[in-house]
Amino acid sequence: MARVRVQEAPFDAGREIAAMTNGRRDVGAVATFVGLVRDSNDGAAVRRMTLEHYAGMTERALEAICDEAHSRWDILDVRVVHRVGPLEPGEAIVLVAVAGAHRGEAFAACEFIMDYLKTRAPFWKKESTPAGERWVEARESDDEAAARWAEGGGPA
Amino acid sequence: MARVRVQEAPFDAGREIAAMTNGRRDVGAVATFVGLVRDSNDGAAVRRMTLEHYAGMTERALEAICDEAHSRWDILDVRVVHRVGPLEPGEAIVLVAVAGAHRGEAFAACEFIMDYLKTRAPFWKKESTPAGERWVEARESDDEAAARWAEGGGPA
Amino acid sequence: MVTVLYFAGLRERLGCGREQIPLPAGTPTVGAVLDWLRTRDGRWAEAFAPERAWRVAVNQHMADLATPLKPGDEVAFFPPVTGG
Amino acid sequence: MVTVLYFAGLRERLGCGREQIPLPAGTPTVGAVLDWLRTRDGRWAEAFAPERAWRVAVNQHMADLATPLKPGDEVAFFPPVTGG
Repeated sequence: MARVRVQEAPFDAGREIAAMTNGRRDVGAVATFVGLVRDSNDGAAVRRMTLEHYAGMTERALEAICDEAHSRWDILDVRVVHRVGPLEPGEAIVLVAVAGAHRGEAFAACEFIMDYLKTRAPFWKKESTPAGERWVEARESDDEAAARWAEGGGPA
Repeated sequence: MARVRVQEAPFDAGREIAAMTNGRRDVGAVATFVGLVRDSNDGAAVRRMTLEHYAGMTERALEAICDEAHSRWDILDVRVVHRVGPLEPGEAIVLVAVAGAHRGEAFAACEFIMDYLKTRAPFWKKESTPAGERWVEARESDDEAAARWAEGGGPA
Repeated sequence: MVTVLYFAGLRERLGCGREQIPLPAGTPTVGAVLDWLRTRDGRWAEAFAPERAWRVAVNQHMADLATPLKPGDEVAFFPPVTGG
Repeated sequence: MVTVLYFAGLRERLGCGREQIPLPAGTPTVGAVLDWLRTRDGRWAEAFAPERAWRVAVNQHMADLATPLKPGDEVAFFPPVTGG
Protein backbone atom coordinates (compact mmCIF):
# COMPACT_ATOMS: atom_id res chain seq x y z
CA MET A 1 0.00 0.00 0.00
CA ALA A 2 1.17 3.52 -0.76
CA ARG A 3 2.70 5.59 2.03
CA VAL A 4 0.15 8.39 1.44
CA ARG A 5 -3.49 7.78 0.52
CA VAL A 6 -6.51 10.05 0.15
CA GLN A 7 -9.75 8.06 0.02
CA GLU A 8 -13.47 8.05 0.78
CA ALA A 9 -13.39 4.56 2.30
CA PRO A 10 -12.81 3.93 6.01
CA PHE A 11 -9.44 2.59 7.16
CA ASP A 12 -8.38 0.13 9.87
CA ALA A 13 -5.60 1.41 12.14
CA GLY A 14 -4.55 -2.13 13.09
CA ARG A 15 -4.10 -3.07 9.45
CA GLU A 16 -2.09 0.04 8.67
CA ILE A 17 0.25 -0.68 11.58
CA ALA A 18 0.55 -4.33 10.52
CA ALA A 19 1.33 -3.32 6.93
CA MET A 20 4.29 -1.27 8.21
CA THR A 21 5.63 -3.87 10.63
CA ASN A 22 4.84 -7.30 9.12
CA GLY A 23 8.03 -9.06 8.09
CA ARG A 24 10.23 -6.48 9.81
CA ARG A 25 12.29 -7.16 12.91
CA ASP A 26 13.91 -3.75 13.31
CA VAL A 27 10.79 -1.80 14.37
CA GLY A 28 10.63 -1.26 18.13
CA ALA A 29 8.02 1.50 18.23
CA VAL A 30 4.94 2.58 16.28
CA ALA A 31 3.26 5.85 17.22
CA THR A 32 -0.17 6.32 15.67
CA PHE A 33 -2.68 9.14 15.59
CA VAL A 34 -6.31 8.83 14.55
CA GLY A 35 -8.48 11.93 14.22
CA LEU A 36 -12.27 11.57 14.39
CA VAL A 37 -15.34 13.72 13.71
CA ARG A 38 -16.76 15.11 16.96
CA ASP A 39 -20.45 15.89 17.39
CA SER A 40 -19.75 19.45 18.51
CA ASN A 41 -17.37 22.21 17.48
CA ASP A 42 -17.13 25.86 18.48
CA GLY A 43 -20.30 25.56 20.54
CA ALA A 44 -22.52 24.09 17.82
CA ALA A 45 -23.81 20.55 17.30
CA VAL A 46 -22.25 18.89 14.26
CA ARG A 47 -24.53 16.51 12.36
CA ARG A 48 -22.23 15.77 9.46
CA MET A 49 -18.92 16.90 8.06
CA THR A 50 -17.82 17.01 4.43
CA LEU A 51 -14.16 17.07 3.47
CA GLU A 52 -13.02 18.70 0.24
CA HIS A 53 -9.45 18.59 -1.01
CA TYR A 54 -7.22 19.70 -3.88
CA ALA A 55 -6.57 16.38 -5.63
CA GLY A 56 -2.97 16.15 -6.78
CA MET A 57 -1.61 18.85 -4.53
CA THR A 58 -2.88 16.99 -1.46
CA GLU A 59 -0.77 13.91 -2.20
CA ARG A 60 2.28 16.07 -3.03
CA ALA A 61 1.92 18.04 0.20
CA LEU A 62 1.54 14.88 2.31
CA GLU A 63 4.53 13.21 0.60
CA ALA A 64 6.62 16.33 1.26
CA ILE A 65 5.62 16.28 4.95
CA CYS A 66 6.60 12.58 5.21
CA ASP A 67 9.96 13.31 3.54
CA GLU A 68 10.53 16.16 5.98
CA ALA A 69 9.80 13.82 8.93
CA HIS A 70 12.33 11.29 7.58
CA SER A 71 14.95 14.02 7.24
CA ARG A 72 14.42 15.23 10.82
CA TRP A 73 14.17 11.93 12.72
CA ASP A 74 15.73 8.50 12.43
CA ILE A 75 12.49 6.69 11.61
CA LEU A 76 11.82 3.59 9.48
CA ASP A 77 8.42 4.08 7.82
CA VAL A 78 5.39 6.36 7.72
CA ARG A 79 1.73 5.97 6.71
CA VAL A 80 -0.75 8.80 6.17
CA VAL A 81 -4.38 8.05 5.24
CA HIS A 82 -6.85 10.95 4.95
CA ARG A 83 -10.52 10.54 4.12
CA VAL A 84 -12.58 12.91 1.98
CA GLY A 85 -16.32 13.22 1.29
CA PRO A 86 -19.17 13.09 3.80
CA LEU A 87 -18.43 11.79 7.32
CA GLU A 88 -20.62 11.28 10.40
CA PRO A 89 -19.66 12.12 14.00
CA GLY A 90 -17.68 9.20 15.41
CA GLU A 91 -16.07 8.35 12.08
CA ALA A 92 -12.29 8.49 11.64
CA ILE A 93 -10.92 11.23 9.36
CA VAL A 94 -7.17 10.78 9.38
CA LEU A 95 -4.50 8.30 10.37
CA VAL A 96 -0.79 9.01 10.80
CA ALA A 97 1.46 6.11 11.81
CA VAL A 98 5.24 6.26 12.27
CA ALA A 99 7.51 3.23 12.77
CA GLY A 100 10.95 3.61 14.30
CA ALA A 101 13.52 1.74 16.33
CA HIS A 102 12.77 3.81 19.46
CA ARG A 103 9.69 5.50 20.87
CA GLY A 104 10.91 9.09 21.29
CA GLU A 105 11.50 9.60 17.59
CA ALA A 106 8.32 7.79 16.55
CA PHE A 107 6.20 10.00 18.85
CA ALA A 108 7.90 13.23 17.76
CA ALA A 109 7.63 12.46 14.04
CA CYS A 110 3.96 11.44 14.37
CA GLU A 111 3.06 14.66 16.17
CA PHE A 112 5.10 16.71 13.68
CA ILE A 113 3.30 15.14 10.69
CA MET A 114 -0.11 15.87 12.24
CA ASP A 115 0.83 19.48 13.02
CA TYR A 116 2.13 20.06 9.48
CA LEU A 117 -0.80 18.24 7.86
CA LYS A 118 -3.21 20.53 9.75
CA THR A 119 -1.57 23.67 8.34
CA ARG A 120 -0.07 22.61 4.98
CA ALA A 121 -2.22 19.93 3.32
CA PRO A 122 -5.09 21.33 1.19
CA PHE A 123 -8.15 19.89 2.92
CA TRP A 124 -11.21 21.89 3.96
CA LYS A 125 -13.99 20.86 6.32
CA LYS A 126 -17.61 21.90 6.01
CA GLU A 127 -19.87 21.24 8.98
CA SER A 128 -23.60 20.67 8.92
CA THR A 129 -25.13 22.19 12.08
CA PRO A 130 -28.74 22.90 13.16
CA ALA A 131 -28.17 26.49 11.93
CA GLY A 132 -27.06 25.31 8.48
CA GLU A 133 -23.77 24.53 6.78
CA ARG A 134 -20.54 26.35 7.54
CA TRP A 135 -16.91 26.06 6.51
CA VAL A 136 -14.65 25.37 9.47
CA GLU A 137 -12.32 28.28 10.23
CA ALA A 138 -8.58 27.66 10.48
CA ARG A 139 -7.35 27.76 14.09
CA GLU A 140 -4.53 29.86 15.44
CA SER A 141 -3.71 27.01 17.84
CA ASP A 142 -2.90 24.81 14.81
CA ASP A 143 -0.52 27.44 13.44
CA GLU A 144 1.13 27.63 16.85
CA ALA A 145 1.44 23.85 17.03
CA ALA A 146 3.14 23.77 13.63
CA ALA A 147 5.41 26.70 14.53
CA ARG A 148 6.90 24.67 17.43
CA TRP A 149 8.88 22.65 14.86
CA ALA A 150 10.33 25.65 13.02
CA GLU A 151 13.72 25.53 14.70
CA GLY A 152 14.29 21.99 13.43
CA GLY A 153 13.86 20.60 16.91
CA GLY A 154 10.45 20.75 18.48
CA PRO A 155 9.22 19.83 21.94
CA ALA A 156 10.71 16.32 22.04
CA MET B 1 -12.87 -4.90 27.92
CA ALA B 2 -10.91 -3.77 30.96
CA ARG B 3 -8.87 -0.57 30.73
CA VAL B 4 -5.70 -2.45 31.75
CA ARG B 5 -4.89 -6.01 30.65
CA VAL B 6 -1.84 -8.25 31.06
CA GLN B 7 -2.01 -11.25 28.73
CA GLU B 8 -0.02 -13.80 26.74
CA ALA B 9 -2.24 -13.47 23.67
CA PRO B 10 -1.55 -10.98 20.85
CA PHE B 11 -3.70 -7.85 20.56
CA ASP B 12 -5.10 -5.88 17.63
CA ALA B 13 -4.47 -2.14 17.82
CA GLY B 14 -7.39 -1.36 15.52
CA ARG B 15 -9.78 -3.28 17.76
CA GLU B 16 -8.50 -1.56 20.90
CA ILE B 17 -9.02 1.85 19.30
CA ALA B 18 -12.48 0.84 18.09
CA ALA B 19 -13.43 -0.42 21.57
CA MET B 20 -12.64 3.04 22.97
CA THR B 21 -14.39 5.04 20.26
CA ASN B 22 -17.36 2.95 19.08
CA GLY B 23 -20.63 4.59 20.07
CA ARG B 24 -18.90 7.79 21.16
CA ARG B 25 -19.15 11.09 19.35
CA ASP B 26 -17.01 13.23 21.64
CA VAL B 27 -13.63 11.69 20.79
CA GLY B 28 -11.66 13.82 18.33
CA ALA B 29 -8.22 12.27 18.81
CA VAL B 30 -6.72 8.88 19.63
CA ALA B 31 -2.97 8.65 20.18
CA THR B 32 -1.63 5.10 20.22
CA PHE B 33 1.73 3.54 20.92
CA VAL B 34 2.73 -0.03 20.07
CA GLY B 35 6.07 -1.41 21.25
CA LEU B 36 7.58 -4.41 19.44
CA VAL B 37 10.43 -6.88 19.96
CA ARG B 38 13.48 -5.91 17.86
CA ASP B 39 15.95 -8.49 16.56
CA SER B 40 18.90 -6.66 18.08
CA ASN B 41 19.64 -4.86 21.34
CA ASP B 42 22.84 -3.45 22.82
CA GLY B 43 24.85 -4.87 19.93
CA ALA B 44 23.63 -8.47 20.18
CA ALA B 45 21.18 -10.42 18.01
CA VAL B 46 17.93 -11.19 19.84
CA ARG B 47 16.32 -14.54 18.96
CA ARG B 48 13.55 -14.48 21.51
CA MET B 49 12.38 -12.44 24.47
CA THR B 50 10.55 -13.61 27.56
CA LEU B 51 8.57 -11.23 29.71
CA GLU B 52 8.08 -11.89 33.42
CA HIS B 53 5.87 -9.78 35.65
CA TYR B 54 4.61 -9.44 39.22
CA ALA B 55 0.98 -10.50 38.83
CA GLY B 56 -1.29 -8.33 40.91
CA MET B 57 1.13 -5.48 41.39
CA THR B 58 1.41 -5.05 37.60
CA GLU B 59 -2.29 -4.33 37.20
CA ARG B 60 -2.28 -1.99 40.23
CA ALA B 61 0.73 -0.08 38.88
CA LEU B 62 -0.81 0.28 35.41
CA GLU B 63 -4.17 1.39 36.85
CA ALA B 64 -2.37 3.99 38.98
CA ILE B 65 -0.51 5.30 35.91
CA CYS B 66 -3.80 5.58 33.98
CA ASP B 67 -5.41 7.43 36.91
CA GLU B 68 -2.43 9.80 37.01
CA ALA B 69 -2.82 10.50 33.27
CA HIS B 70 -6.53 11.30 33.79
CA SER B 71 -5.65 13.69 36.61
CA ARG B 72 -3.04 15.52 34.54
CA TRP B 73 -4.83 15.83 31.17
CA ASP B 74 -8.39 16.34 30.02
CA ILE B 75 -8.69 12.94 28.30
CA LEU B 76 -11.68 10.65 27.80
CA ASP B 77 -10.41 7.06 27.93
CA VAL B 78 -7.24 4.98 28.12
CA ARG B 79 -6.27 1.40 27.20
CA VAL B 80 -3.10 -0.40 28.24
CA VAL B 81 -2.41 -3.96 27.07
CA HIS B 82 0.92 -5.59 27.98
CA ARG B 83 1.93 -9.08 26.91
CA VAL B 84 3.93 -11.54 29.02
CA GLY B 85 5.60 -14.87 28.23
CA PRO B 86 7.79 -15.74 25.23
CA LEU B 87 7.79 -13.35 22.24
CA GLU B 88 9.59 -13.42 18.88
CA PRO B 89 11.23 -10.45 17.15
CA GLY B 90 8.55 -8.56 15.22
CA GLU B 91 5.83 -9.34 17.77
CA ALA B 92 4.05 -6.54 19.62
CA ILE B 93 4.73 -6.28 23.38
CA VAL B 94 2.67 -3.35 24.57
CA LEU B 95 -0.15 -1.06 23.48
CA VAL B 96 -1.11 2.27 25.02
CA ALA B 97 -4.04 4.15 23.50
CA VAL B 98 -5.49 7.45 24.74
CA ALA B 99 -8.73 9.03 23.52
CA GLY B 100 -9.39 12.72 23.99
CA ALA B 101 -11.26 15.61 22.47
CA HIS B 102 -8.05 17.17 21.11
CA ARG B 103 -4.73 15.82 19.87
CA GLY B 104 -2.25 17.66 22.09
CA GLU B 105 -3.57 16.10 25.29
CA ALA B 106 -3.97 12.64 23.75
CA PHE B 107 -0.35 12.65 22.53
CA ALA B 108 1.05 13.94 25.83
CA ALA B 109 -0.91 11.47 27.97
CA CYS B 110 0.07 8.54 25.71
CA GLU B 111 3.77 9.42 25.91
CA PHE B 112 3.50 9.97 29.67
CA ILE B 113 1.89 6.55 30.23
CA MET B 114 4.64 4.82 28.20
CA ASP B 115 7.40 6.66 30.09
CA TYR B 116 5.88 5.76 33.46
CA LEU B 117 5.12 2.18 32.43
CA LYS B 118 8.80 1.73 31.45
CA THR B 119 10.01 2.77 34.90
CA ARG B 120 7.16 1.87 37.30
CA ALA B 121 5.34 -1.26 36.11
CA PRO B 122 6.93 -4.53 37.35
CA PHE B 123 7.86 -6.24 34.06
CA TRP B 124 11.26 -7.74 33.28
CA LYS B 125 12.63 -8.80 29.91
CA LYS B 126 14.99 -11.70 29.33
CA GLU B 127 16.66 -11.91 25.93
CA SER B 128 17.87 -15.03 24.20
CA THR B 129 21.03 -14.16 22.20
CA PRO B 130 23.67 -16.32 20.42
CA ALA B 131 25.79 -15.94 23.59
CA GLY B 132 23.00 -17.21 25.82
CA GLU B 133 20.20 -15.71 27.88
CA ARG B 134 20.47 -12.38 29.65
CA TRP B 135 18.20 -10.10 31.63
CA VAL B 136 17.78 -6.72 29.98
CA GLU B 137 19.33 -3.91 32.01
CA ALA B 138 17.24 -0.88 32.91
CA ARG B 139 18.18 2.18 30.86
CA GLU B 140 19.08 5.58 32.21
CA SER B 141 17.36 7.11 29.17
CA ASP B 142 14.07 5.62 30.40
CA ASP B 143 14.54 7.20 33.83
CA GLU B 144 15.27 10.53 32.14
CA ALA B 145 12.17 10.21 29.94
CA ALA B 146 10.01 9.59 33.01
CA ALA B 147 11.67 12.44 34.93
CA ARG B 148 10.50 14.94 32.28
CA TRP B 149 6.99 14.70 33.72
CA ALA B 150 8.00 15.32 37.33
CA GLU B 151 7.02 18.99 37.36
CA GLY B 152 3.46 18.08 36.43
CA GLY B 153 3.91 19.47 32.94
CA GLY B 154 6.21 17.70 30.56
CA PRO B 155 7.35 18.53 27.05
CA ALA B 156 3.93 19.17 25.55
CA MET C 1 -3.50 31.34 -20.70
CA VAL C 2 -3.31 30.00 -17.16
CA THR C 3 -5.77 27.69 -15.36
CA VAL C 4 -7.20 29.17 -12.17
CA LEU C 5 -8.79 26.93 -9.51
CA TYR C 6 -10.86 27.92 -6.46
CA PHE C 7 -11.61 25.69 -3.49
CA ALA C 8 -13.99 25.40 -0.54
CA GLY C 9 -15.58 28.66 0.67
CA LEU C 10 -13.83 30.67 -2.03
CA ARG C 11 -15.26 28.43 -4.76
CA GLU C 12 -18.75 28.81 -3.30
CA ARG C 13 -18.47 32.60 -2.87
CA LEU C 14 -17.30 33.04 -6.47
CA GLY C 15 -19.64 30.42 -7.94
CA CYS C 16 -16.67 29.09 -9.90
CA GLY C 17 -14.30 26.16 -9.41
CA ARG C 18 -12.10 26.36 -12.48
CA GLU C 19 -11.50 28.79 -15.34
CA GLN C 20 -8.95 29.80 -17.96
CA ILE C 21 -7.73 33.39 -17.95
CA PRO C 22 -5.17 35.22 -20.09
CA LEU C 23 -1.63 35.44 -18.77
CA PRO C 24 -1.21 39.08 -17.63
CA ALA C 25 0.99 41.27 -19.85
CA GLY C 26 4.34 42.64 -18.61
CA THR C 27 5.88 40.55 -15.80
CA PRO C 28 3.27 37.87 -15.13
CA THR C 29 3.00 36.99 -11.44
CA VAL C 30 0.34 35.73 -9.03
CA GLY C 31 -0.10 39.36 -7.93
CA ALA C 32 -0.82 40.45 -11.52
CA VAL C 33 -3.43 37.69 -11.90
CA LEU C 34 -5.05 38.82 -8.67
CA ASP C 35 -5.11 42.47 -9.76
CA TRP C 36 -6.85 41.39 -12.97
CA LEU C 37 -9.39 39.22 -11.09
CA ARG C 38 -10.25 42.06 -8.70
CA THR C 39 -11.28 44.33 -11.59
CA ARG C 40 -13.97 41.88 -12.74
CA ASP C 41 -16.91 42.57 -10.48
CA GLY C 42 -17.86 43.03 -6.84
CA ARG C 43 -17.76 39.35 -5.95
CA TRP C 44 -14.10 38.99 -6.92
CA ALA C 45 -13.02 42.24 -5.26
CA GLU C 46 -14.89 41.18 -2.12
CA ALA C 47 -13.52 37.62 -2.09
CA PHE C 48 -9.95 38.91 -2.28
CA ALA C 49 -10.40 41.97 -0.07
CA PRO C 50 -7.40 42.74 2.16
CA GLU C 51 -9.10 41.53 5.36
CA ARG C 52 -9.80 38.09 3.91
CA ALA C 53 -7.35 35.26 4.54
CA TRP C 54 -6.54 33.14 1.51
CA ARG C 55 -3.67 31.05 0.20
CA VAL C 56 -2.32 30.45 -3.29
CA ALA C 57 -0.52 27.54 -4.93
CA VAL C 58 1.16 27.45 -8.34
CA ASN C 59 1.45 24.06 -10.00
CA GLN C 60 0.42 22.47 -6.67
CA HIS C 61 3.14 24.10 -4.57
CA MET C 62 2.48 26.87 -2.05
CA ALA C 63 3.23 30.25 -3.63
CA ASP C 64 2.86 33.98 -2.95
CA LEU C 65 2.10 37.24 -4.78
CA ALA C 66 5.62 37.43 -6.25
CA THR C 67 5.59 33.91 -7.73
CA PRO C 68 6.18 34.21 -11.53
CA LEU C 69 3.81 32.54 -13.98
CA LYS C 70 4.20 31.09 -17.48
CA PRO C 71 1.62 29.90 -20.01
CA GLY C 72 -0.14 26.70 -18.93
CA ASP C 73 0.50 27.14 -15.20
CA GLU C 74 -2.14 26.02 -12.67
CA VAL C 75 -2.90 28.73 -10.10
CA ALA C 76 -5.11 27.72 -7.14
CA PHE C 77 -6.69 30.08 -4.60
CA PHE C 78 -8.17 28.70 -1.39
CA PRO C 79 -8.92 29.49 2.27
CA PRO C 80 -6.48 28.46 5.04
CA VAL C 81 -6.62 24.68 5.27
CA THR C 82 -8.64 22.82 7.92
CA GLY C 83 -7.95 19.10 7.41
CA GLY C 84 -6.77 16.48 9.84
CA MET D 1 5.62 -13.99 59.48
CA VAL D 2 5.83 -12.05 56.22
CA THR D 3 5.82 -13.40 52.66
CA VAL D 4 8.91 -12.47 50.63
CA LEU D 5 8.89 -12.63 46.81
CA TYR D 6 11.83 -12.37 44.41
CA PHE D 7 11.56 -11.66 40.67
CA ALA D 8 13.57 -11.93 37.46
CA GLY D 9 17.37 -11.93 37.83
CA LEU D 10 17.12 -11.70 41.61
CA ARG D 11 14.93 -14.83 41.76
CA GLU D 12 17.40 -16.71 39.57
CA ARG D 13 20.45 -15.57 41.55
CA LEU D 14 18.87 -16.61 44.85
CA GLY D 15 17.26 -19.78 43.50
CA CYS D 16 14.08 -18.78 45.30
CA GLY D 17 10.84 -17.11 44.17
CA ARG D 18 8.80 -17.07 47.37
CA GLU D 19 9.34 -17.78 51.04
CA GLN D 20 7.94 -17.07 54.51
CA ILE D 21 10.26 -15.43 57.02
CA PRO D 22 9.69 -14.29 60.62
CA LEU D 23 8.78 -10.65 61.15
CA PRO D 24 11.93 -9.01 62.60
CA ALA D 25 11.80 -8.13 66.30
CA GLY D 26 11.88 -4.52 67.49
CA THR D 27 10.60 -2.04 64.85
CA PRO D 28 9.91 -4.22 61.82
CA THR D 29 10.76 -2.48 58.54
CA VAL D 30 11.92 -3.46 55.05
CA GLY D 31 15.45 -2.54 56.18
CA ALA D 32 15.24 -4.95 59.11
CA VAL D 33 14.10 -7.77 56.80
CA LEU D 34 16.99 -7.02 54.50
CA ASP D 35 19.51 -7.05 57.40
CA TRP D 36 18.18 -10.46 58.40
CA LEU D 37 18.36 -11.83 54.81
CA ARG D 38 21.94 -10.63 54.40
CA THR D 39 23.07 -12.69 57.40
CA ARG D 40 21.92 -15.96 55.79
CA ASP D 41 24.71 -16.91 53.42
CA GLY D 42 26.94 -15.48 50.67
CA ARG D 43 24.29 -15.55 47.95
CA TRP D 44 21.97 -13.24 49.87
CA ALA D 45 24.70 -10.86 50.97
CA GLU D 46 25.95 -10.75 47.37
CA ALA D 47 22.50 -10.26 45.82
CA PHE D 48 21.80 -7.28 48.10
CA ALA D 49 25.34 -5.83 48.07
CA PRO D 50 25.46 -2.02 48.11
CA GLU D 51 26.52 -1.77 44.44
CA ARG D 52 23.51 -3.78 43.21
CA ALA D 53 20.41 -1.94 42.06
CA TRP D 54 17.14 -3.41 43.33
CA ARG D 55 13.65 -2.24 44.18
CA VAL D 56 11.20 -3.26 46.86
CA ALA D 57 7.40 -3.27 47.07
CA VAL D 58 5.23 -3.88 50.13
CA ASN D 59 1.73 -5.21 49.49
CA GLN D 60 2.25 -4.42 45.79
CA HIS D 61 3.12 -0.74 46.28
CA MET D 62 6.62 0.65 45.77
CA ALA D 63 8.36 0.97 49.15
CA ASP D 64 11.77 1.71 50.67
CA LEU D 65 14.00 0.65 53.57
CA ALA D 66 11.97 2.65 56.08
CA THR D 67 8.59 1.16 55.12
CA PRO D 68 7.08 -0.49 58.25
CA LEU D 69 5.87 -4.10 58.14
CA LYS D 70 3.16 -6.02 59.99
CA PRO D 71 2.39 -9.74 60.14
CA GLY D 72 1.07 -11.11 56.83
CA ASP D 73 2.58 -8.40 54.64
CA GLU D 74 3.89 -9.27 51.16
CA VAL D 75 7.42 -7.91 50.56
CA ALA D 76 8.79 -8.18 47.01
CA PHE D 77 12.38 -7.57 45.91
CA PHE D 78 13.21 -7.18 42.22
CA PRO D 79 15.62 -5.54 39.75
CA PRO D 80 14.78 -2.18 38.13
CA VAL D 81 11.90 -2.83 35.73
CA THR D 82 12.37 -3.25 31.96
CA GLY D 83 8.89 -3.65 30.45
CA GLY D 84 7.22 -1.77 27.64
